Amino acid sequence: MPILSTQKLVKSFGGVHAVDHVDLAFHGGKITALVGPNGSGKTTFINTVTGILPMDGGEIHVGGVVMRRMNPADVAAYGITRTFQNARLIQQISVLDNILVVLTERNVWGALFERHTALHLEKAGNILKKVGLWEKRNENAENLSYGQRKLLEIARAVSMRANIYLFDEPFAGLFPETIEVISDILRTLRDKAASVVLVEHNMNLVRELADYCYVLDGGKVIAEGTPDYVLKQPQVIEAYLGK
Amino acid sequence: MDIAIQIALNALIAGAIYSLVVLGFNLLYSTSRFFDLGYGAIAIAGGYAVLYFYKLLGLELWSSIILGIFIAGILGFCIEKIIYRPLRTRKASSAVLLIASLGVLTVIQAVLAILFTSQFQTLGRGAGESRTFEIFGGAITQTQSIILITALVVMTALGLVLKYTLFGKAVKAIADDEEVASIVGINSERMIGIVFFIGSAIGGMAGIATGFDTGLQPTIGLSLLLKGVIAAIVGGIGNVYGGVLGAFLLAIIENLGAWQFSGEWKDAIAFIVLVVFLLFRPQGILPK
Amino acid sequence: MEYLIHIAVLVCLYGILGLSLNLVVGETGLISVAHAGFYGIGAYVTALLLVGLGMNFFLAMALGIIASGLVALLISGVISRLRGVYFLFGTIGLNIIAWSIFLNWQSVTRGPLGIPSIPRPGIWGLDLYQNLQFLFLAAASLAIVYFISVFIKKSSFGRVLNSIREDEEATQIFGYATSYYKLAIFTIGAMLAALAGALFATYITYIDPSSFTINESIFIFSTIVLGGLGSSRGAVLGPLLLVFLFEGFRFAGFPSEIAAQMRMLAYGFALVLLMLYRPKGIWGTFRI
Amino acid sequence: MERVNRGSALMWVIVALVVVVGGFSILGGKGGAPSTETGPIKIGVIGPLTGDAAIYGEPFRNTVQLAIDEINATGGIGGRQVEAIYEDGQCNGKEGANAAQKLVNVDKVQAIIGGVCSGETLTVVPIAEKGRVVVVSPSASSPALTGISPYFFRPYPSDASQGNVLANIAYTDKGWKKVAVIQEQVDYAVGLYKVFNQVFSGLGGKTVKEEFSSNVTDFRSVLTKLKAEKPDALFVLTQTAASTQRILKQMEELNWKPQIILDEASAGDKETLTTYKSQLEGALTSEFIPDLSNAKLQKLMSDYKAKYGTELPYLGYMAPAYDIVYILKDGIASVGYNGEKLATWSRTIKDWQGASGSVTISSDGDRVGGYSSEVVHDGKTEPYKK
Repeated sequence: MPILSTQKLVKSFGGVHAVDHVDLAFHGGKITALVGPNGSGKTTFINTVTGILPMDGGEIHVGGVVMRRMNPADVAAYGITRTFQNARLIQQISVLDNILVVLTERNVWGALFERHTALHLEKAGNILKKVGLWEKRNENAENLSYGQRKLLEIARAVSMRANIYLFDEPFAGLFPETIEVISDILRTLRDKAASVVLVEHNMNLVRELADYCYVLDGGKVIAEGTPDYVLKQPQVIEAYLGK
Repeated sequence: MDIAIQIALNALIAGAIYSLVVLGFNLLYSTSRFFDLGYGAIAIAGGYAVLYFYKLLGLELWSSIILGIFIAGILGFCIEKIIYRPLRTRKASSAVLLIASLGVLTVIQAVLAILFTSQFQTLGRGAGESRTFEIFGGAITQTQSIILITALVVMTALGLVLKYTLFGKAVKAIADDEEVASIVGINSERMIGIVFFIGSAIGGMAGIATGFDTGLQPTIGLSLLLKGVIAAIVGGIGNVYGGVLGAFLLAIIENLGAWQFSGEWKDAIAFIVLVVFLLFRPQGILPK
Repeated sequence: MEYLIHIAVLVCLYGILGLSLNLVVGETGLISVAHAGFYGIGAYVTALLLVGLGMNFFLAMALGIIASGLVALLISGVISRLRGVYFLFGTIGLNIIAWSIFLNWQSVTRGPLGIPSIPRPGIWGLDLYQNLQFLFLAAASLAIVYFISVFIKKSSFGRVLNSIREDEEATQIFGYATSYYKLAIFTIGAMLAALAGALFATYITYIDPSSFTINESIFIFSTIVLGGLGSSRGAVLGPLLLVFLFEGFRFAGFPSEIAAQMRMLAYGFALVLLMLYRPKGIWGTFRI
Repeated sequence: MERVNRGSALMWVIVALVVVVGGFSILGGKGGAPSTETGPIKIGVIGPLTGDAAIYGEPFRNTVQLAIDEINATGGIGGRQVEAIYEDGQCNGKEGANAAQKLVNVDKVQAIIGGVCSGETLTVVPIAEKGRVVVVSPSASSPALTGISPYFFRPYPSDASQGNVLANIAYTDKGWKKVAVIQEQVDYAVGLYKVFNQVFSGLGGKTVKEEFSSNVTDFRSVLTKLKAEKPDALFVLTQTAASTQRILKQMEELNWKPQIILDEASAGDKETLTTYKSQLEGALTSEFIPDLSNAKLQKLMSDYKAKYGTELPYLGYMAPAYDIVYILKDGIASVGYNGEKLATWSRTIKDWQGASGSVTISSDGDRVGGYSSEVVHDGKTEPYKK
């Protein structure tokens, strides 16, 4: 059974269906790629699933249960987390705080009387060392370079206790060595039985990483299967080249 | 039922002045995209300029008014150039601009108080100078009628200019997206300067109208501005006709409240209207 | 010496107000100018309980703080739905409505007559009728509020507030129900402001609505912008500087009519210059 | 979390400088303060030097200074010169308290003249009492000040007297049964309305009241509402003439010409009376009016005009202000410059002759005697005759 699945999910803007009755399923221990040309509805799909945009129809199931409350905070409580195409960091606090903020207590009262512990620091330290940002831990996040920002955002997402990770173009514009670090992280997540969703344009990376692949076009699923299979489908080739 | 008619007329007069305030405010907002609090003080500075030329120097009425409008415009233009433009170039957040404009408001009010004292002053030269018309048992003076007509003329003119002239199209382009506007060859800095001149000049008219109608005090700049902001939000921010609609609606609610309820809650009523709109219809009656 | 003590008490009061407002504005990014309203609720509730029921000072103060907190809790449920500049105008409305209530609910607040002869507290044989001893109380309160402020900043809660300040949506994605956090900090800020209000009422021994106007809120806001948003030390330093500046004008030899306006002029200019050249304020950690 | 930024050392220096400079300016102001035994006699003066009520504050300051200059020109008090320290109370409680704190604690005055309004006076008195400083107000008329402190007295009657006079004439002589009241939300007007309403209703009349806060400029709908009540007369009850002028102008624009009752604050303003001459013709008012034939008052009026170039306004307030300086002079001459002794001495003032007439202070600190009624005729007030 998939951890996350959608049934007839609809999101429209002014009458145009950006996500058009989409049925997708994401399994634990798998990396699932979402591909498609620009404007095919990939990011809108993620925004709808994470509650940033209110959905206009259909259902979302998590662990077999229908998600009822769709505030972003509630969605997070279902174990879903994500990154953004343009990394959204908390700019004017330190790199370390950017990680700590997802490790600590969610409850208002609890948070008020909690200070970060050695355990929190250790966890944050581990992930920062992994992405090579430990030296920068006391810098404000706004002072990081483009690649470092992407790394920090991914480190932050990974630090969440989630079982579904939605990565929106994590590799865009990065150097090969950075791509390697991030790929490693994704594989590690998969090996821990999490469900990893990857929006990506680079087909070589999709082939290398993804176990399964959905192709979206015009808000609809036009093909699904293993990356090698779907990328050979004529309608997929047409979607990328034909228009 | 002449009380209802008089209340309606009262609302019409107050609404006319709010309209002038909101027309200038919306024009500034649509290009500069921030709530310029200093605008309230610039408006009454226009009123004080007329006070100076007309009452203290004894200049002729209409030339004083034109000078007053011009001075308000220039003041707005200079403040934009000296303070807001460098901030915008630096991509300062709208909160920074807001606080800077709060400083502008405070400074201008203080300067006016130093120059003209903080006492209440009216622009009229004496009592009984203005003729009163009777309409269905209600009364309205000549001055008030002129203010009302001015507000409607300015609204129509602004609406037409924005719709049909090249200038209007440029303003609209900047309002939609300043960067795109610069790419298609609009000198947005210059346009914003011109918009600040025109918007502040309209504000100056509002200040002058206030001076002739109820009188001037340096501190009314803030209350004038707040009324303008409420009218703008109620009517739909950035929308020329919406703002005027909001202005009259606000005036009607205030005066109805004073009639049916009690006069001392007028300001509170105005802000309850604001909060209700912010919560339930933040885009206003006529969204842009 | 007594006069220095008087100024020191004022610095303590405004320090408490600055610290509490900084939690809302500087740490959470909610641009609120309703602080004088909560300050006033604390002052009025405390004063009424002291004068009307002869209650113990600390009990009266505690009830004043709770009352202010309850009002904040109820109201922030409504206005925390507003974002950015709309939140600002919502809080302006709040302050004006609170002020209208102080002024118009005359059966309770005595309206413009104010509440005279509020007793000063006396505890443990200390006669707080002496200003020096009152200063101890005020300074101790400031220290407690400073401690609370630092405690909140260093807690996980404080980190979440900072996160909300910069990207509320992202913070929600981390799994935080941000509206509860905003509710909580707005309420805490209001309660601490009420503490300052209780001290103010018993220190001056007289309150009337004129101490709790929107201009007072703007002044408090300015002090923390000067001191630096997001910094507890800045939130004490700003009030210190501005209170000294204000009192300094008393000695600078300006004619009195001008001196009051010079203060306004000075702090207006300070705001503009800060925004132009140092938007972080003196000690700020947060650049709005 | 709170990291020190690089500019902070610099900022510390600035803070230190400000504190030092501030401290110096304060100590500097203090350093010159002589003991109370020698040097000039420093008297504190609190009035509204800024704001709406500054129209009273300015002539008040001028009048006090005039009296002080006269005293100094004739050798001061016991050979010591008199010096006034003016502070701005803005007619508001908080500023009044600040001003009083400074006068009592920094300047160490033993006597304060002021405040002009009841609002500031109410906060000045407790601070002065604590510092054992005597407070004398020329014009604060709130009934709340009656008997407030042994350190307070006023050569001016309480409002209770004014409200009484107006209500009696309105009901009994004029036969008005229903009076509309437009009242500014300030302590003075509230206090006066209370007395007026009490007496007027006691006689069998009825009042309809609308209130407005001092920053209101648009009265049209409130006036429309009162007009619709068809009252026999309208009581314009404000603290400053500015508000009265606004109201009168808008009444004219609404074509409403009722019988008018004015409080003394507006009736004392010549500009209002002359500008709105036709509207105010026959208006009923009541002032605490000094006798114009009094030679001392005539001298004050001509001296004031000679010195400041304008007519002395608000005789009802300014004559007592002038007298206060001389009362204090007599007091200091007989018991020394000491707040406590002056306070005790003040209750012994009886039939003291000054520009405002014969002053007698009762045991609760109020002036004995009261208001007389007047009507407005041709832009001037004249005594009311039935």
